[in-house]
Amino acid sequence: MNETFEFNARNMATYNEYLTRYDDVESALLPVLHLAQEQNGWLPEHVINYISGLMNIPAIKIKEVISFYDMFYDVPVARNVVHVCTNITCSMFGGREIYQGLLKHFDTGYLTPTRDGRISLQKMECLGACEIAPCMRVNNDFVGNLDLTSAIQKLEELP
Amino acid sequence: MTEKVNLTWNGKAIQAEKGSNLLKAALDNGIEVAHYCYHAGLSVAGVCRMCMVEQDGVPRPFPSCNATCGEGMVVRNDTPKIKSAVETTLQFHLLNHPLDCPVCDQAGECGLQDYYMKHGVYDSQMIDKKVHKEKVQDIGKNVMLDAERCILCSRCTRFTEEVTKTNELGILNRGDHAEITVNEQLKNDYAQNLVDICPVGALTSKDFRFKQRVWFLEEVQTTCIGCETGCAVKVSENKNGAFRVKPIYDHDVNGHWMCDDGRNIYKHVSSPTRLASATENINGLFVPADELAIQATLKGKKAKYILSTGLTVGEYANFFKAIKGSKAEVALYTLPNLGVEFDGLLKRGDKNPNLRGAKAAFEAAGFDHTQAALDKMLGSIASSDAVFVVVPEILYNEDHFNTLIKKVEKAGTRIALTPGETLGTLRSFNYLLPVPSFLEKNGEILNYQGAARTLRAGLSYGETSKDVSYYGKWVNV
Amino acid sequence: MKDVANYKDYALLSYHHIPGVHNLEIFERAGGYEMMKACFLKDPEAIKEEVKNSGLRGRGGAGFPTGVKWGFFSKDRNAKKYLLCNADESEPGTFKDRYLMEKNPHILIEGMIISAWALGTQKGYIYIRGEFYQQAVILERALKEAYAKGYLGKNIMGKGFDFDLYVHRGAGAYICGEETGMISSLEGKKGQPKLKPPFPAIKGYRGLPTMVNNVESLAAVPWIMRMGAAAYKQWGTEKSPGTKLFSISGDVNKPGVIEVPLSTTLKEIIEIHCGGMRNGNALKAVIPGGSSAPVFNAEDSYSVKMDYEDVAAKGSMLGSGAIIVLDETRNMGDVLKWTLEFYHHESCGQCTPCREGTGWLESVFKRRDTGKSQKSDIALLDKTAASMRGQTICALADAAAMPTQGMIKVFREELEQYVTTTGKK
Amino acid sequence: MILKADLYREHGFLKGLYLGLKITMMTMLRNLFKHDRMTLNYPEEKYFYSDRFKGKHVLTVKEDGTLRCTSCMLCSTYCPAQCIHIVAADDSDKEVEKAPVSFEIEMLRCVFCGFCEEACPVDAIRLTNEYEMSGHAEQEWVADHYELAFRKSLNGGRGIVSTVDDKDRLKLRL
Repeated sequence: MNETFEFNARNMATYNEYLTRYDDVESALLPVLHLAQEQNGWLPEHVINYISGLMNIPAIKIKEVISFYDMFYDVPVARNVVHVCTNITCSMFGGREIYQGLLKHFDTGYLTPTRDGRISLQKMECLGACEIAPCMRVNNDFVGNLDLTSAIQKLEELP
Repeated sequence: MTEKVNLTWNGKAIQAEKGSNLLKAALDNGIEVAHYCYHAGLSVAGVCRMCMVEQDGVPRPFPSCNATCGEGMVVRNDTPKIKSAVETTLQFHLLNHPLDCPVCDQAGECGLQDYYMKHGVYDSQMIDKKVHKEKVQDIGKNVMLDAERCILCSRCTRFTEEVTKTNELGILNRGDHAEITVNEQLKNDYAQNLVDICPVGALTSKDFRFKQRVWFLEEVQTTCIGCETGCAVKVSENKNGAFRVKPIYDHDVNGHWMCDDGRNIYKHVSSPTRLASATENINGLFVPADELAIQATLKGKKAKYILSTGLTVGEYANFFKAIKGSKAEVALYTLPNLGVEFDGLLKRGDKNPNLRGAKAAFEAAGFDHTQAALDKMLGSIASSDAVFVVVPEILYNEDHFNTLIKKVEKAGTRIALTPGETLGTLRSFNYLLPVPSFLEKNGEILNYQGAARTLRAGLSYGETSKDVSYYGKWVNV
Repeated sequence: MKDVANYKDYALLSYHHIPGVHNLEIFERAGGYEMMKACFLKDPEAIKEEVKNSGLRGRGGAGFPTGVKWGFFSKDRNAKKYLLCNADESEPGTFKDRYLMEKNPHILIEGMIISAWALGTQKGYIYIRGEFYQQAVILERALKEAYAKGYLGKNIMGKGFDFDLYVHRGAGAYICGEETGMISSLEGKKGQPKLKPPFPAIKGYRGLPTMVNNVESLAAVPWIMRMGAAAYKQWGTEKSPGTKLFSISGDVNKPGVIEVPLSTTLKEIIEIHCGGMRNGNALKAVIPGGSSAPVFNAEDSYSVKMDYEDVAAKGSMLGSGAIIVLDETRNMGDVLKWTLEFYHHESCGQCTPCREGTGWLESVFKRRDTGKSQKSDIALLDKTAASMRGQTICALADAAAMPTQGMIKVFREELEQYVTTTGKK
Repeated sequence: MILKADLYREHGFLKGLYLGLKITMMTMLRNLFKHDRMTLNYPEEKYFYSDRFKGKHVLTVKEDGTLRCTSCMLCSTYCPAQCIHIVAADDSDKEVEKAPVSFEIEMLRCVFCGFCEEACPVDAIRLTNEYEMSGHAEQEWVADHYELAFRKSLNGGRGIVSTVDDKDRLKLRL
């Protein structure tokens, strides 16, 4: 697949602004990867090569970073990424049953997009919102005090 | 010289430079400290956690590879606490390690096997499912990768980052699913060093794959003749042949490394097509011949010798002594310069192993070693001449040598003294006479600095008693 | 409650009752940034001295006195130095930093400006975890406001002191909460901790001196400067002075973040501040300081005073102050299983004892799923956890081993019974 | 001297002779009809040694008929007579990875000590209870892996399957 990728004008401006924040180029890698992932949805090989060329960082180093962190995806993910917390407090209140229930309901697996490409479910560790356990992150917003039906209903509304 | 400090390790007093690496000081003084990720030629990673030591006055054990030598330190790594720590850390190393010893080339020289014998738990508690990763991957430049055997000591990633600076290897993922992998195929010229520094069988050489078990091999310490650098190497061989070449640590010339070209210098020594005895070329067929008959045909012919730059200083001296007083003409064939002048690490374009030794010997004997002298001799070859050509052992590009052979064809009798097997290119010679290869002779060659690098003889795989000087005597007969 | 900060009861949440305090004007009207301006008139060493005397201890988890830590920092003011705020907060059960930054980002910014002035750092980053996207947006806007007002950037308050402060988002890795792990992540690498020594105060981010402090520690600096170290010592005990943010979750009626003086008893926190146990169940156990703190049984939970010394005396650690309350219906085997799964997933994989150990702890404890479990697995778990401690570059191995050993020490029979009953999900 | 001299003195020559022959006749008749005698009519009747007997080697095979031997060279290392010669090569199946291209035992050098059986980590070589290995002097006395694994006497040429390894090891450990 010889698709190409490059930052659109707005992201290129943001990229240059990022460079001014740090004293060396490598430090800007994480913010740049967030930027690229927002534009492309996930980080395939050609995005890695583009960033490698842009920032003069060896491609293997970028692959290492992408595979290390939970929030960078080297597999295609859907438009809406849903993080379901399965850590101690949330599991006490049924977080894991909700996760399994959602998987069964949307008939999908870890991170694989649903057939209509709308939703990707990801099993995550503590999201830092234990007061509203069990909770979920739907596109950067916390949704708490869930049960299976309210979770499904919340995800059905997503575009 | 920096200031020396005294410290005691397990009760034994040792000396080391101030601020130098504590583990290096122990290893240099022959103290056995288990370690996987520390390598003298690389930066400190401190991830295998095998080299833990205790120091008086320091509450917690700490890895000795990340510590520096200070005056009066009392360090121990034989206390029961450290012993059990090393034992359990080794068990952690072995937890997800596959049971591959029967099919693994590293068996016999594997870091896990060695330390297991000394520090093993001997009754493993592991009955759970091991983590599986990708096995048998060919990652180019004769290197095979098996990510499952890897103990993630990161020596190879540090090597490609610091020594060759090509950043080709990396560790993906997190936790015990972390896996060594390559971005694309390996491209650097020092890839086989990865095989040497990998303490386990994760990186093995494709050229040596399943050829021989290492406990059947003995090692000969000699010098690489691949180019003028003259790296210190050891060749592993046994009666069936030579199998591989590995570098030896040498402070002045090659440090811990050697280049990939040098890895193939053993191939002609024990190859089945190596010349065994004197042979005669009867219209294209090489048939064993009797030396006396060859000497007979030389009578009355004018002898001309074209020597290669691969002989040792001793051989040149003996040769010139042998032809002393005779009317024989001698010239030197120097290999052409190949590739980049110097690649910044070890590899050099000048592929003549002993150019300086040859020039010195020629001048001492009053002969001209320049290319012009060689051309003059080639130009004046008549059918009444008998030309001896010493074939260079390592021929990187044969066509330059072939042009020499074409010019020699005008001679009456053409004799090739070949240590190797290059029978293909020697069709136009009348006689082929065997000479010993670099692995079968003791002597010295002068490398690019002019420093003497010793060659040592290992086992012999052909007629090795007759060297160039033996054939030099024929001219007076 | 008028729009005026309540400095008497709260050091950190003194502005939280004021609506819209995330806007700079409202924050300033309530008394914000006054201390920052006052501090610029003071000598930096005096500020460091004041923080040292206040006895403020690091609120991230280790509880190392902040003043002492600042003492290690290089004093050469024109050398290039960094101030990092550790807002990674991935310790399970902890959400105090998020609560603080969401409502009142400016108290953190003010605290960092004062600290930067005291330490002489020219650049600072707030390393916030990737999952806190909205909080990063709030911080970003607050920083823009501060830049607009001239509290950040070049020549602050005309003292020729430059300080640039940016937000840097992580991307979901618990290990980046560890000091050197965060520094590696900030350098654009995998968030793998660095070998210590050298410590970050001497050689940290890009090999330069770097000071890393938790959100709560930095946010407490303005109050300490305003009311003085002595006032701060009135709260808590001699060794653990001041107030602490506790994030309480689990089986309580009102989970959430509270700010109470240190060495308040846990009993009081649960019954008064959190409205008692959820639907009246009896207390079974409490995890006092986040998932890496060994668990207390019911009896210890009621007697313990929440400060560094007493919690440690009872065999646990205050850690990040994340209290998870478990009532009698909870099964400790499940809690241990989730904890081990967490550490197996979050180990960075650099050091062998932790990389393989966390994975094995989990699979040993899950042997009942494959039908091969037996009672002695608990003893094996204990031995393996013990052998992991103190062997690695960072404390994640210890953070995985301590709760395991703590759980085994307190609830051994229940775990053995849990392990031998196969098939129970 | 006469054996059983007292017998003759007691019964006289004829009776002594009769008693002697009686023993021989009784034995002959018994052997003719009762067949409990020790001797075996080789080759019709053959003696079967127990499995412990260290006779001709066999290279066991897996279920799918391929050699179990991974050519790890432990047997040739351990062999006191150094008569086992193995050449290993890459195997196309990634699971197997390494398999012998040739496995030869010089039968005349082998002392049948069974060390190779002990050394083998995967039960690839065993010593069967076969003892008939006679042959002409000039014949080729090197048994190749075809003869060692698939000779007629081994399960009709299909080879002896050793399952002690795969299923048990996988069930137990991996």
